[in-house]
Amino acid sequence: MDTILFFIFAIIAVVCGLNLVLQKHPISSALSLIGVMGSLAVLYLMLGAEFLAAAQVIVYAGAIMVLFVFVIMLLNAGSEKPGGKSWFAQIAGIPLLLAFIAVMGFVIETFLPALRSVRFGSFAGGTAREIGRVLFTEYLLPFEVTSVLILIAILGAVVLARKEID
Amino acid sequence: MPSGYLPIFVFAILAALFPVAALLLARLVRPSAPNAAKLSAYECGIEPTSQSRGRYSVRFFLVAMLFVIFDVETVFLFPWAVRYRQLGWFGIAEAGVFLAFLVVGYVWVIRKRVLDWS
Amino acid sequence: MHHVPLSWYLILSAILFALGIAGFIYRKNIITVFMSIELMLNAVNLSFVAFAYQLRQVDGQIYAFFVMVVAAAEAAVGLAIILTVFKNRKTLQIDEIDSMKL
Amino acid sequence: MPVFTGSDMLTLLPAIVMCLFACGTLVLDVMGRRIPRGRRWLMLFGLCGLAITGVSLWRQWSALAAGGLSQYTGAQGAVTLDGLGFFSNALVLGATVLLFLTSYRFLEITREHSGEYYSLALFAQAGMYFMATASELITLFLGLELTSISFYILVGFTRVDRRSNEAALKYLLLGAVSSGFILYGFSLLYGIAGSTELADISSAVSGRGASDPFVVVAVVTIVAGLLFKISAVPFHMWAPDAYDGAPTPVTGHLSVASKVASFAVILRLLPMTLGSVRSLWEPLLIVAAVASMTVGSIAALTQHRLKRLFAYSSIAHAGYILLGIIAGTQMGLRGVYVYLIVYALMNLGAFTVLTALHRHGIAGEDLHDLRGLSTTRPVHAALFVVLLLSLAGMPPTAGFLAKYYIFTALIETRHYALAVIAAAYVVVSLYFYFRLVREMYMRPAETREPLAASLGIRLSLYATAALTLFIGVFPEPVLRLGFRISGVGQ
Repeated sequence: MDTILFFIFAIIAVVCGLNLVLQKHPISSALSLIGVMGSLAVLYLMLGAEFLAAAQVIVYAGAIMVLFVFVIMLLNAGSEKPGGKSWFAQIAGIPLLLAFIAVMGFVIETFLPALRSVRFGSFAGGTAREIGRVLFTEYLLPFEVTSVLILIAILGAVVLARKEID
Repeated sequence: MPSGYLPIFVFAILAALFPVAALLLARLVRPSAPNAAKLSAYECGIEPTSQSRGRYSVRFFLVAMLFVIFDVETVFLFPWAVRYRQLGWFGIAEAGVFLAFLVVGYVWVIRKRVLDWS
Repeated sequence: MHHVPLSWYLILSAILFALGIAGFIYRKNIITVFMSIELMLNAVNLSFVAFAYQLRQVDGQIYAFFVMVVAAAEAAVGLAIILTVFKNRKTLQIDEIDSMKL
Repeated sequence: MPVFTGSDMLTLLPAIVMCLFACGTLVLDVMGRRIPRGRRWLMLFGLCGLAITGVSLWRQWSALAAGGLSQYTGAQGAVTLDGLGFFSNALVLGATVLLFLTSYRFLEITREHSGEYYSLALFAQAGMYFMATASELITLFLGLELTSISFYILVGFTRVDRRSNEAALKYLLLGAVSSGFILYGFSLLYGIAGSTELADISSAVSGRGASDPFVVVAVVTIVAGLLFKISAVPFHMWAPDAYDGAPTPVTGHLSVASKVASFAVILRLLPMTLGSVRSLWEPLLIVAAVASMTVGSIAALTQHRLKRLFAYSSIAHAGYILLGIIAGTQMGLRGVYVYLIVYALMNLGAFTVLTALHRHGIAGEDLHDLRGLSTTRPVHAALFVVLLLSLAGMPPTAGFLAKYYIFTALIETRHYALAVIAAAYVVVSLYFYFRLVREMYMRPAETREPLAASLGIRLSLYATAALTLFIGVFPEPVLRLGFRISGVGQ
């Protein structure tokens, strides 16, 4: 069961990721990215991160991607025009990326021998309660820094996008 | 697999199956007689005068952006809410500082009249 | 094989990261390029969560939360920048945005 | 339940002050619309915040000295106070003060004056505080992002200017990718060490050794991301565009403050934390240093836009500073510190001159805008020459001293080839700095429009030029202070 679920959602994630890269129209890319995020949420759940899985759907798929889709509609962005990339990227790009994946796969398989196997439900540390315990005691400073980061994002978006209003 | 997720799993499968089944069933049952008049906007308000894909005002973006920001903030407050008894006054202070920054941002946004639509 | 080894999750994370890089390099619509970056951050999150499972710690999941906030902030600011660029140039093609080339 | 103690408070005090004043600036901006000459108050309020930040930094330092400690870790192990942090924060603080002083006039001319500008600069400074002092990866990353995002906005601050938009866009896209790389490396380090504390990572990595491929991947991705932040070749593509398009005072700040803080991160992560796998990152830094000096010096030869020229020059300077880290000895480390001080001074001074060139209706961003400066503004021209001599590394200015330290460290550690290459590019750089002097002294003026002037601009120009000369002639007092703050000994 675990294996089947993993493969279903891993394949969805990879196919959607590929689709994101291959699609010409930004809106198709955005929808593929939502697919990746949704399947990652399921994978998080299987790794015992249930609150994170919910947050992934709420924040990433539900808010950040809405913003992306919104901007794509706002700008009425059309399909990409084809055009030449540098010869280096054309020739070396894909083999380099495949090499990166192969090297990472080899490194991960070979040099982390003591890895656990994943069983859904064997680790239940990711509840909202548990997150709350650790977040509000050990990660107090990063938590507060986060709110500053959010404030800057508000500032930035308003400062940059507001020109039409004045 | 923890049993708590079983209903969710069943629900997810049902949710995926339902629209497929409904569409298939409707296709099987309904009669098919295509007619050009059926495609016009009959008694559905005025005829559209411009393309539906026109550009929107940037204010929509700003509202959407504020939604993202406050959405993120809510996600952080949720674990605080389920534990706030254990965290006590210290936790309230923590969340207070967190919210204070956002209130400053919110006040600033309102005073800058970003949300004014007039 | 009954259970999935954790290494597969890490490899999936590496694949998604590489796809993000590929999108960044090959795509020319700014918004798609930006989405590729989001994909990279998602890949990193998966590896944080996978390591958290390995270590039986909740900490890795919390890092993923912080990355999420950073992604949200970056997206808000980044899309605002894209809006201003579009307003001044009326294009989203990355190679047409080159008024600074000599 | 762990509680937030007084000593935690002390470790975070400067950042708290900065954030409070940043919020205060925002509130003052929207509430104080009716105050006459309100904008001046915004700047003064910001300067006030910087002064209090300075006092709180000094309080930290004296508290540490009183306890006889060389470092103190607080806030649940997230922040460490030590020499490196104090050094970087003091330098960044100085840079922000000069940013405020030089920006006022510039913002008035470009009609972009608002509280957000000062607020963002303060938030960026808070981010740099965490970059310099974080002893844990997540705090470090959040500091990095706080700084970067503030700078993305500041670079794009002049919204109507197409160059400014594009600069922000390029900086943002490449900056976000580099953050992704750094973060990927961090996630691997977390997997290796099971913790994000730098101390744990240090021992876990030295346990696994440099031959462990996992460590290799982590180090390579992190180094690549960090080289981007200091705009070293081959990750420099963003710098010329971002520098050129950003508002001039922001360019100066970006080239100094963010670079100083990024070097603090590099020093903390590479030699201090990953010192046991030096054989992994040293070759990467050598390649980056040589490439940066080459590309920076040679590309600067053909630039006619001033800010692009300075972008390439600062790429070359990043290469020289990396040499000090490569040498790795006490001398090399001192070289890095001296170079950072001197680089901050001379670059800020040079960008003050560029800011003054920006007048009503004159962008002042091209080489020929300098023409005839020696006759229209002889004092400005003379001081600019001093700064340029220093940038080229000529005695009797401070730039010579900085290069002297770096070269001595290289020769001590038998990096003869690197020393020769570095010396060759000093000669090349002389030529492109000389082009500026030629424009000022040998070409007639094209316009009689006076330079933008304000007390702030004058102050910052005089201060930087005077200090550059002073350090060049009497290096002792300033260097002694620098070494004492950074704790690298005499």
